[in-house]
Amino acid sequence: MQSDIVAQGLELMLYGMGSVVVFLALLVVCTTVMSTTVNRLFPEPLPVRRASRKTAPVEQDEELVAVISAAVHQHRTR
Amino acid sequence: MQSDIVAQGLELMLYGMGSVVVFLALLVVCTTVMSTTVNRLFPEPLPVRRASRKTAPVEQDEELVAVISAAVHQHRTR
Amino acid sequence: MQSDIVAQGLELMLYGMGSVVVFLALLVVCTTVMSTTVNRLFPEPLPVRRASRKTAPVEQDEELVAVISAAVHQHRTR
Amino acid sequence: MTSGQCLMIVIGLGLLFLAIKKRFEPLLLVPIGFGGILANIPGAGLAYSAFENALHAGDVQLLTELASVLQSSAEDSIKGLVGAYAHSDASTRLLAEHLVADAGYTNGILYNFYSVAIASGIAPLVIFMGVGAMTDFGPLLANPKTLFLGAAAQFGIFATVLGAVGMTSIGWMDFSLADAAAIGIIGGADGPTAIYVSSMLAPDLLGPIAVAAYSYMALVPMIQPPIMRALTTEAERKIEMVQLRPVSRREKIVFPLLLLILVALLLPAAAPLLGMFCLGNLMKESGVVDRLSDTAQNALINITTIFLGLSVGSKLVADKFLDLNTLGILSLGIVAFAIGTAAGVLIAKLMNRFGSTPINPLIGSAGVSAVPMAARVSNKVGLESNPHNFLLMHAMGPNVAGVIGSAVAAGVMISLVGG
Amino acid sequence: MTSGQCLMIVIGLGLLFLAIKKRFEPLLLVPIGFGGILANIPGAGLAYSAFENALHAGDVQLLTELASVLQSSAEDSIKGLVGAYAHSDASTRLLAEHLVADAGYTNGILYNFYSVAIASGIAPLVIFMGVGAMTDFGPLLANPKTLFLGAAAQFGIFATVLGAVGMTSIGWMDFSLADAAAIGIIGGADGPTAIYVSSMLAPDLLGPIAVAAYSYMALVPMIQPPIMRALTTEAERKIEMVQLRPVSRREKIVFPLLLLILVALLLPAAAPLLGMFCLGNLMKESGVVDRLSDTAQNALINITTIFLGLSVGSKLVADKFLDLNTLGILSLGIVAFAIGTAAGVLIAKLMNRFGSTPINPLIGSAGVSAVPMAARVSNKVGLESNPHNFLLMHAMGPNVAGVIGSAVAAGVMISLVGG
Amino acid sequence: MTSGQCLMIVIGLGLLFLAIKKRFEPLLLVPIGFGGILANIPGAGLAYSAFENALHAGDVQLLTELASVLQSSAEDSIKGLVGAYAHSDASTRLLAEHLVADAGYTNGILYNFYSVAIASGIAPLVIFMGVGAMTDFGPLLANPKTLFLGAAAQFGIFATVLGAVGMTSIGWMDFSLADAAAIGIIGGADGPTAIYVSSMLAPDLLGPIAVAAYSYMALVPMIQPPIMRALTTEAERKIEMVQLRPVSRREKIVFPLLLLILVALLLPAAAPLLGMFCLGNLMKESGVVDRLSDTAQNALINITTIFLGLSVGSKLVADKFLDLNTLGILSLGIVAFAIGTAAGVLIAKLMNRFGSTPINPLIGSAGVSAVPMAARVSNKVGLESNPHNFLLMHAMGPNVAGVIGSAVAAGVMISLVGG
Ligand code: NA
Ligand code: NA
Ligand code: NA
Repeated sequence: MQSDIVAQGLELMLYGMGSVVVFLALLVVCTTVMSTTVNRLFPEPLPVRRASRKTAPVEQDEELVAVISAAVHQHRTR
Repeated sequence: MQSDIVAQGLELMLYGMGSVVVFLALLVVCTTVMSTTVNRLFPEPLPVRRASRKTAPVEQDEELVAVISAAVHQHRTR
Repeated sequence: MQSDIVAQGLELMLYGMGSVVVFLALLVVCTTVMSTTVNRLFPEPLPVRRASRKTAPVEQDEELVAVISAAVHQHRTR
Repeated sequence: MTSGQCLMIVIGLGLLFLAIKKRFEPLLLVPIGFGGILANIPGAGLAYSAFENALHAGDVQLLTELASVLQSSAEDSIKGLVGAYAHSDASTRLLAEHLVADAGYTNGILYNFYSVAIASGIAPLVIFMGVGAMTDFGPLLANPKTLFLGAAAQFGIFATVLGAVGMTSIGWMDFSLADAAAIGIIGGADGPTAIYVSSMLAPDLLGPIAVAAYSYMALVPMIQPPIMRALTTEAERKIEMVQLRPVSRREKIVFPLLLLILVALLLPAAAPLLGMFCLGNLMKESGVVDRLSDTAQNALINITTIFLGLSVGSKLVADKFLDLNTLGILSLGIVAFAIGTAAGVLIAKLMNRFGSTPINPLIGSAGVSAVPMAARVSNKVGLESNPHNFLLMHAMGPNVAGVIGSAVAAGVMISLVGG
Repeated sequence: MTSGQCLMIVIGLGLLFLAIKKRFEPLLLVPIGFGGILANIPGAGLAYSAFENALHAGDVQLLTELASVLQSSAEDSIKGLVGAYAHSDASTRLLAEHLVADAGYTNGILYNFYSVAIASGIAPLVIFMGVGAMTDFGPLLANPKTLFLGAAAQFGIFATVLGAVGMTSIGWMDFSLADAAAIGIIGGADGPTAIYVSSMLAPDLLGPIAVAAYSYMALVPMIQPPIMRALTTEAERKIEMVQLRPVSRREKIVFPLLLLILVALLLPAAAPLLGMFCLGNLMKESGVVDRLSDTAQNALINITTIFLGLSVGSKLVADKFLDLNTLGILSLGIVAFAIGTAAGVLIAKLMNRFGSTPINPLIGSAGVSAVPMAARVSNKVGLESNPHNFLLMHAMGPNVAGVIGSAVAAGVMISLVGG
Repeated sequence: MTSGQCLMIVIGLGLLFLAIKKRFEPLLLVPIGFGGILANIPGAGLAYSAFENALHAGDVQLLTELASVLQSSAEDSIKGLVGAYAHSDASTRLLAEHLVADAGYTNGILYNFYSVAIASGIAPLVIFMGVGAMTDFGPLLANPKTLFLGAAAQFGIFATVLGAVGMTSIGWMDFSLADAAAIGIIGGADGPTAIYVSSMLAPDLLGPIAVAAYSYMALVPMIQPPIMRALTTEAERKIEMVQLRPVSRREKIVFPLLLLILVALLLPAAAPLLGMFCLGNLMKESGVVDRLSDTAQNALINITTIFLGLSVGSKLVADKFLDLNTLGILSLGIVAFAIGTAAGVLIAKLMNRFGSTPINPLIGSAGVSAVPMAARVSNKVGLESNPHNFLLMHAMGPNVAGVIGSAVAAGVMISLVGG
């Protein structure tokens, strides 16, 4: 019975590790296919919009920082 | 039995729609009476205060915007 | 039985009030010991750091306010 | 995987597509669609009770034991045992549950969500409280007559009840009166109300009813304009309305209490829904519990929405959803919306004829509720005829009146049919 | 509608008026008052269990069956059956519940809220955790002797217990020792503690106890000053106290753990209340779990407050609240506050006489807790006598000590009476 | 106080010290450590069920009655009665619970938290949803091959299972296969997954398993670097990887759905965990339900974390935690981490040899998950060899792949062992 549980453990290891590898391998394949399909059928209309959405505030922030630091500079050198 | 359920449905429609109309009509009457009473007994002490509370930050914001845009302008035309 | 409940109430009062006082007296002792120990073994390395952490944003804020009010002043007196 | 499960997963993906790509009520349709997919994962049993999971996965011995406990013949199919279970009394059910628990079967996670969130009635009520805390009754208080438009649009509800029983009487469908009442509420254009009513009157139909309610609410900008244009003349659509009077804070505080008292006196069956709605609104307008009002409008309603959506999704399990009745519900639902819209517009025209102050009949369609979509539709159609005529605030009156109206209709249904 | 229900709705509106207009502890009194109105809506049964709803609405046949299950005579009134149910053992109650469930009766929504939030003890504990996360023990750690003031003010609790049993012994009221203990806790001036204790010792009295506790906490600025002025001389009120030493972060982190260990060793019955309080405080002071501390102070405590308030409101149902005992509780409660205030001031005078560092006796009244109201009252009364004497920080010590003190008193009560 | 309780309180304080002073996963270890202290307060019984509380505090008569109900001999020890209770069928348990309830015993508050948060499975799933809403699959989508590294690192899980059954077979420990599976999951370096699996497969071991999982996750920066350095050459550690391609929003939206569909088709037992994870991620990436996504990442996950931590703490009660098995679990856990790290690095080396694009083997260690700690460790060790080589984004791929990998492993375990 004690060697039995070791046998069960071995089986669990083989079957379990096998399942994990097979599942993730399949996921690699599907993901690659999906990415190719998506990028071919809908060539990046969104990343750009998103980028602009993202960069807009950054630019504003930079501008604000520039303005404020200019003002600070002015304020200090007065 | 099949015409029975239609009769029940008709009854539900008449009674239900009636209830909705009567209830909301009563609500119209009560609301009108309530508004008149409230506005007569306590003539608008609060709306003014609220308005001032609301406009204060807006003014501040406007001022801030004015200041910052002035600074931006100055910064750009330098 | 009615005087019984009064006796129980008295007992509850004496025992309860006693427990509260004893517990809090013990807490006074333990707290005092704890504070002495902590302050002797680890003489205030943290309050300072904390203070600096706290004051930093305040200073920044003050600076910002100074800058902005200067800009406002400039903006108004133009 | 059965073909039914496969189809339901495709439907779930379709709902997600509509929610994400077409922005159809995404707050609800994302969790509903996702829950629908989870519910149909073969072998996972996420949407089933422990009893149903035992029936699907149990061995012959357990099934025989269950059949004997339920005094059903052992040859019964799963459906037969489910039916026997549903018609047993509480102690027999408890006995069956013990057998199932001892055999190691547990409720699926979506089933648990459904029990806690919907079967108890809590989730729709909490959402209604949050909606109350987001509602501004100002336009309604400035022009209380618009409550009649909110009443008129509920005609869609009751006409649909008649339609459902009619379909049953000619044999197309098989709806009970309670089913018909729950289906009608789709016409109220109010998600939580529809879910609350159908969880009480027709839990088996909750899936299609909720999906229909939210889908058609998202379709309001497509469903309503043709009806509105067909029933009004160009001159009517150009009517400009007098500006709304300012409403004092006191009026806004007293109104939810007034509504609560009226409900208490006249319509106790609507008390849970309208009570929570009024509580949310009072928390907002009183201005003294902003912490609670903010939480009701944000963390609490968001948490509840996630679990409500998943719970509704649990009712999209194939063997319950894929049914002729679902088609009936979907078609009756859109009719309900159309009739409600028409009734609102027509009553607005009537009020315009007999009243002194002009009413643009386009705001009548906002009485179906679907806040604030229907009011925006009124505004948009109005602007087509008169680019300087902003009807939005005027339409908000009937719009929130429609919420009250359908909650009242829900109370009437529950008290008449659910008793 | 019975006259009792009508009166209770008026009382609910009165509580809302006090909360909104007079700002009496609005965070609790808005949901409590609103819940009180909901609980008394005739025919809605929102505050009743399924069993009580069946008794109120059931037909003769069901009542006869219930009476036979409960081995009560069929002629019994509703009150009789409720009593028989309460005294049955668990399996009989289960049987009765099955009968009622099969007949289609369900728990009211407020009853469900009460079961989940209060009967389980969870809501007061979660609120106590949030309060802990908002509490700064700095002033207490800088001057630990102020803990004695927090102890002294708890005398109000125990004097009130004596008052309650005294009223019972002379026949004015009918309180058990457990009832008396729960009533006394009103004098602790701490809402969640009062609710927690009375949910355990006297659930039937929870409504009036909670209402009294929160109302009198709001009245602290009116109740305390006359007592404080009467018991102190002008010279005493002018006493300036030495500035508090700075307290290190380490001390603040260790203190909640020290308190927890003391509770664990000496007073396990206070462990739930003080444990959650210390957890909240540790989360705040440790500085490593700001996410959790923020949530405990905001979303979580707000959500819990809404449901706690509605649950307390469910105990304002007319046939349970309108009782001579309620008047007794209300009058005993205010006496408890007064005695606690007096005891705090007097012990502060005593400490002043025998101690080396000067103590302004006005900070003694802050020992009743009612954080931070009582500390502000100390400060205000002090400023009247000496406009440069700011007592606020000094009074925060006894103020938070009072929270600990009444939680300790609660633990003593539960272990002595509840066992 | 028993010496065991005393020791456990010291251990609880030790966990708090590690969490607060050493910043070991404080979000979980603060509530776990605090809960551990609360659970061991003598006489308070906060972590016990009503039944256990009755056994510890009940009089002889009650114990005799319970023994007769459970058909156990009256002389049985407490342990004997607990065992008899655990092996009784559901109706006998119900009977015993009635007896206990009638005698006035109630569940401890931590026991209630455990039942609601963990035994139901809800808390780990809700946390997984929140983690999903915080996860960016961008780096994984840019380089899907890194999924293999996430798979490789799960070897630690299964090697540990073998270790646990091996220890049992040579008689050092006494673990069942289900216990071994639950212990192995520690190697997944993922707290909620470990708690979810052990609540299903080995609830008795949940305390040590959760403590081990979170402690070793905090120790990742100490455990991994020596292994990584030992298995790689300086040249390998210097490998620079090609920059990741930008990933479109559409891909990010489709990926969680793709993963969900694969799980639905192949591994239904992993559907609850990965389903909730995908839902959270979809809510974030879809961009149409930001309200829900924000709540899932903040209020909801924080509330759940507090109660999850306290619930885990309830399993640190002395008579369950202080056991030889706990030592076995702690030592197996660290071995699991080490093997997982090594497997990740070795497979990365292998992929590097046979693949076309260069892979720095240091990112292999990130496959154990422990997001984002393990990825940061990869980056830091990489910078030691090449100060211009930033591996962080490259390591995020295997890092999130490790989350998926251990959830898949969890599903396999549950379906193989739990059935
Ligand atoms: Na409506
Ligand atoms: Na107090
Ligand atoms: Na992992």
